[in-house]
Amino acid sequence: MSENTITPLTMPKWGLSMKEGKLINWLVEEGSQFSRGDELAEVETEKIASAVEASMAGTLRKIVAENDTVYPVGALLAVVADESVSDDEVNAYIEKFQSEFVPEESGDEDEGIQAQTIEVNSLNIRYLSKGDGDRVLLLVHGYGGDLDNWLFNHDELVEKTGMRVIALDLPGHGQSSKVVGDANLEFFADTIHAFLQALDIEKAYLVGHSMGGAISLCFASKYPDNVLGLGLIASAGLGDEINNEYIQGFMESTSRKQIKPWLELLFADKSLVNRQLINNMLQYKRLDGVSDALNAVSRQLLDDSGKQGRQFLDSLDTLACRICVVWGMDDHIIPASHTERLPDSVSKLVIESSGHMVQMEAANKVNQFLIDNLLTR
Amino acid sequence: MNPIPESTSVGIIANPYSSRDIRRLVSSASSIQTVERANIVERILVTLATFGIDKAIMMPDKSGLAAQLIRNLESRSHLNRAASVDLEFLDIPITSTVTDTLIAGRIFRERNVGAVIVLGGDGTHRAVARYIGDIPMVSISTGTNNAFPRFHEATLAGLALGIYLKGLVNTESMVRRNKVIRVTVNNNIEDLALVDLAITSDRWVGARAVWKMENLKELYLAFCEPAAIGMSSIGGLLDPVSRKEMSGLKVLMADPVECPMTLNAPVAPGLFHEIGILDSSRIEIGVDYEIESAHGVLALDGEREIEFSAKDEVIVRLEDDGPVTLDVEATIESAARSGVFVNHRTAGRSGEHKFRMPESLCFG
Amino acid sequence: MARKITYQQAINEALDQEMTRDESVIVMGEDVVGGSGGHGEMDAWGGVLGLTKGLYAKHGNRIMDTPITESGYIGAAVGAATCGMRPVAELMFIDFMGVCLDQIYNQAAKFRYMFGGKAKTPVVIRAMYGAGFSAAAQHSQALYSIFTHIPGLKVVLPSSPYDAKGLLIQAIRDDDPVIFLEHKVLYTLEGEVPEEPYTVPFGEANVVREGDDVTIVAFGRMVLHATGVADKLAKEGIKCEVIDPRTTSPLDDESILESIENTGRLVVVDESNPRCSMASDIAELAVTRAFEHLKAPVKTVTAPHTPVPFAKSLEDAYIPSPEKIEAAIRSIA
Amino acid sequence: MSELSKEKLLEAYRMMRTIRDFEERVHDEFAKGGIPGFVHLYAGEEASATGICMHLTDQDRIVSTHRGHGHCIAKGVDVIGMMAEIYGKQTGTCHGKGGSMHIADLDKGMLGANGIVGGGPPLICGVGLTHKMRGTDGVGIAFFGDGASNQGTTLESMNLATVWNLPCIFVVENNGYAEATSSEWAVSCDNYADRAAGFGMPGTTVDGHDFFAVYETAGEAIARARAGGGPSLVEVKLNRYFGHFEGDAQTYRRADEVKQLREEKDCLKIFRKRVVDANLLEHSDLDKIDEEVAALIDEAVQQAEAASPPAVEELLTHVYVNY
Repeated sequence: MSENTITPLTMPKWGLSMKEGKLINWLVEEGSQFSRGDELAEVETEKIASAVEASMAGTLRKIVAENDTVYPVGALLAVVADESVSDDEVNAYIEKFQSEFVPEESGDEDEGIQAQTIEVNSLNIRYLSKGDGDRVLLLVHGYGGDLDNWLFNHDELVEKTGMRVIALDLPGHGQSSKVVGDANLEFFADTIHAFLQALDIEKAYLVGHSMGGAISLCFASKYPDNVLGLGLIASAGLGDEINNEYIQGFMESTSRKQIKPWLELLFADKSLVNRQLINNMLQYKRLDGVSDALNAVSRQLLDDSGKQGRQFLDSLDTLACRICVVWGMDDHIIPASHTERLPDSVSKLVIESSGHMVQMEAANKVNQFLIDNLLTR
Repeated sequence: MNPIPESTSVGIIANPYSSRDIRRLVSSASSIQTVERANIVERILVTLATFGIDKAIMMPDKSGLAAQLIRNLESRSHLNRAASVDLEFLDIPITSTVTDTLIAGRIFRERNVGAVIVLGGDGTHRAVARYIGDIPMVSISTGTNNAFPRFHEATLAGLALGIYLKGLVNTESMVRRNKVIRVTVNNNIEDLALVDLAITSDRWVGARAVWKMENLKELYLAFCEPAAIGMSSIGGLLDPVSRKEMSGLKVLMADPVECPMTLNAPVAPGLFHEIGILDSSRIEIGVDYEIESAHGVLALDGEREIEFSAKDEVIVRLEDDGPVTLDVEATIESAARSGVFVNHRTAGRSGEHKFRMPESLCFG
Repeated sequence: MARKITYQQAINEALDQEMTRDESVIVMGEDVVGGSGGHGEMDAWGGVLGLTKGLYAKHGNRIMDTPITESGYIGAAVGAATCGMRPVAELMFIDFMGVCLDQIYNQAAKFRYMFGGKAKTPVVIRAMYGAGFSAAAQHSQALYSIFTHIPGLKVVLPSSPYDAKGLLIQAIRDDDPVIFLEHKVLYTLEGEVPEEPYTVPFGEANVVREGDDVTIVAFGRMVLHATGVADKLAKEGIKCEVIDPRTTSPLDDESILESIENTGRLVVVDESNPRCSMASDIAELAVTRAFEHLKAPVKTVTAPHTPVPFAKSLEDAYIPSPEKIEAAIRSIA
Repeated sequence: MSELSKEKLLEAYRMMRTIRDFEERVHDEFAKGGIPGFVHLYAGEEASATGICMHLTDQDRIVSTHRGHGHCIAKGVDVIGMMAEIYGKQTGTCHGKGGSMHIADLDKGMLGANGIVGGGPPLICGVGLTHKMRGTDGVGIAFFGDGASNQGTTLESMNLATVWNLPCIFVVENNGYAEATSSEWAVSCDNYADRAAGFGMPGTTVDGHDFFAVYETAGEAIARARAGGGPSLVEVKLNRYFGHFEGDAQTYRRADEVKQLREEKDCLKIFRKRVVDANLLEHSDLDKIDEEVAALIDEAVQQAEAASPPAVEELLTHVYVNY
């Protein structure tokens, strides 16, 4: 940033459906300096609460947005400018910004990139494809998740790698068909294979979270020619431990009260589990077919003793592609200790103060790690 | 038989239950509502009032007919003169069974009414006939099977009755004596039939009406007209016998496959049935015929009435001393030919009648 | 896939999907097909407002017109429900309950109890309610409190397209008799609704908006008014928590009490008349079970104790307005 | 009537006798103070429930009236449970939560006695609709009295049944009195079968003192409905022996009316005479049933008296399937 430049800090757009966000509170004071990556403010959306991180170092000259107030995407939250810029200039900038600012239309038209649906093996698969690079990265969510799990990763990965990044809803999840075949890893791997074929994609990087990691591993084993590399985030299939109570509890919960403690287990910072996140999860769980699908999948995921049923740890070396592994230190679902037995060929990162949903809680770090260790050569 | 009645009071027996039996369910037979029955009686009363007949005695009932009629008379007095007739309801216990009709018929005979108006079908006329003696019946057919009563609009029946009771014409053709079938069980005179006595293989009187033709075994017919409805149609189509002929018909029936001939007969409204005919023969007046079935039910004019078994001796006899009926058409025709209805107007005078009518025939 | 459809379309879709899923689901009501026995087209109306349009083409005689005899066909729906059918009977306007109430509150509501638990009566009675269309006193009432009073009935008041679909599917699958009330002003309201069938459970309030200062409990259409006011006041720093109970029976009293414990202030917004109403019911809840948490008197915003008037000026004054809601909040905030 | 075998005749007699003894006994026990609430007795009307319900199976459903004990028994509801229910005991058919006016047993096709005059007919349209939609040959029978015959619900239901062509039979048991008011006065057209014509269905009247007449007529109406012939109306003319409810001194009736009815019109006496005269059954066959039924009713009363009332926790159960 050159001197005398005034930069607006605006309400971010996290994901397609985000129209507005609520500024919960500022984490830095007016006039203070911050570094790149610092958390500046807490913002809550319909889907999740998260922090606005600084994309560069600077000085927070003037705070415009108030705590506990909802602002449309793109609205001015604060102004970042060097001390050399006068208050008058700052104020004039704010006035001009505000007079010209038009919130994004709330209509559906021209919303930019939309999620699409494609039929694969008689299943409707919803996916969101961004970027138009030749290289393709597929994001595979975990058990009970959906493509919104990549809210804080998707855009940035496109931006920083120039790749085409696709996130999908696995069968039984999100807004894809709630039919899960044999409900095992092979079923999901086969579906992904058919999905890529349907999109005419021969090879792709796979980044999988939790069960999505195990699915990615299974895919790599079964279709080695179609995989460029694996990013495994809090992945299943790398050890036998798993929080069986969580799986059962999540599966059986039907009300907000019941599900809340289970969802809180997913995060190091439990306050991230807001009412909207819970509601979204319940809405998903209340779709016809979801309960049966989740049941079937969990039966395949776990063995009779409540341990993980499938292991890929010993076969990692046989996979020709590059593999990197990320974990949250405070993961209460699959322990970070599973990183300890990884072969040296695998690059790994364990992030403090993050839980199972580490790609959301520490999005920047995860994104950067994936870029540095998997996606750029 | 004196064609000029001694009394000008009229008895009315309106069966409130006729045309309501099971044949509504099995063959869409017609049903005449209580309201319409009350209207029919009202139309007769209007006509009688026109003739100056001011006394009518009626069988009471507990099924709304009398109540409806009273409501009509009270509410419509501004419309017509029916209410000017003194309408008396017999003071008898109401059983809502055929007993009411039998008792009413007997009382009418005791009180020597000039005629009895009967609303009902064959079954009702049969019941009235049992105790009425020689008092003429005027029929209004409101039953299911109406082989015995001829169909007349009530107003015209009243008109004929008025002519008859007032002696406006004097001709014997107005009234007719009918044949009758009498049945005795173990030498006791049990009952009579005006049209048909049927013997069925049923065990029970049950719902009374005869509609299961496969159970029909024997028929004894006082008369059988080809254009009749009911069981007499079997005889009517096979070997017609008129009301006036001095004989009847006996028909033996069985399963059509066992019979030398069959015919399709309108045995009830809306119900044709293939009938197997074993044999048929004329029966003579005054001769005892022993029935052939060992047990079953005797159905009189379409209604199962008497259960009998092998130990019972059932004798059927056709007789010519049945009830008397008023011939409505002949009476009105005779009166018309006599000029009863015509007013001759001459200049300067209000009018001169050949017969002085008590009232104008402008009803109402 | 979720997409935006109207409240009305959401109801149609719920009926369609449930009729497809379960053969025992049947729909009956006055002109719900429209055209039976006439010389024109069948499905001429699809209900007076076209809500059930198109169901006849897909489901044939499983959607049926009835004579205008509410006792007869509501009773038939109740009777069929005891035989294992899942009838959805449309009682066009809830105001018409007067001509068939016996079949609802003495028959459907009581069978299970009277018969010692032996009966199931999974009938849904749909009806529209509410003022705002100048439909006057006999076509505008908000009579949900009357049904809420009756043990054995469940009473549902969806305030959004999402809830309308999910609650109706739940109502159809529910084994108890359900009175499902649709605010006629909401029929054109659009919202995101998943294409797939889903349920919204009964007895779970929707916290439409969170806030720590004032709890607003609002019913049906009033949820929209309350949310609008809450948004406005939020800019001034008054943080309202807006609770939509979604079902008045069962009632999610826990969510309401939790919120009152947090805010200490309660405003109830109820479009119906004030006496023996949901407003008085929720106020009673606060006073008897959260009195020690109350920091201010409970406020209710309701229609007056009058019939619904016809003239627009009067009807506008009758319906609880955002202004009245705002004033009530400000008076205790 | 040849289809009425000896077994069927015995069954009919047992059914009628059971109803009679049950009602006479309830009458006595109520007078002694053993039975709470309102009780309306069916004695005198037995041939109607019996003659009709003998044509039915468990899939066929009936709705009944205040005066429902006879219909319950004829439809196969357990007599021991019924008596316990009338006593308000846990072992009752409805666990003591319904009582005399609400005895129901859906497994037996008994959709409930009904405390609301005219409450039943709309429900039977739903029963008929279910049978029709499922393509079964089941039927629904609505029993109602001359009182309910004037209710809008009844008239609406007859209209609906015709419009939808439902397998429903509307049975009006006309005992001459709606509570204390004569049906002659209160029913504008007391020959109730007449009203059927206005609804486009056949209407027929049958003597309710004669089991055979009822059985035969009901058989045709039910067969018609099973075959898709639609609804019909059967008016059964009969008499009740006891008052509208127990405690009704029946001062609105002629002093000797009931006495005379018991002597001349009693359906059990008429039945006995018929079958014995026809040499189909012996007096001894029927006497044996009389003894067995008497013992059954004794047993029912003893068990009912001995049974426990429902526990207080039962107050809150069975309001909903789930809530």
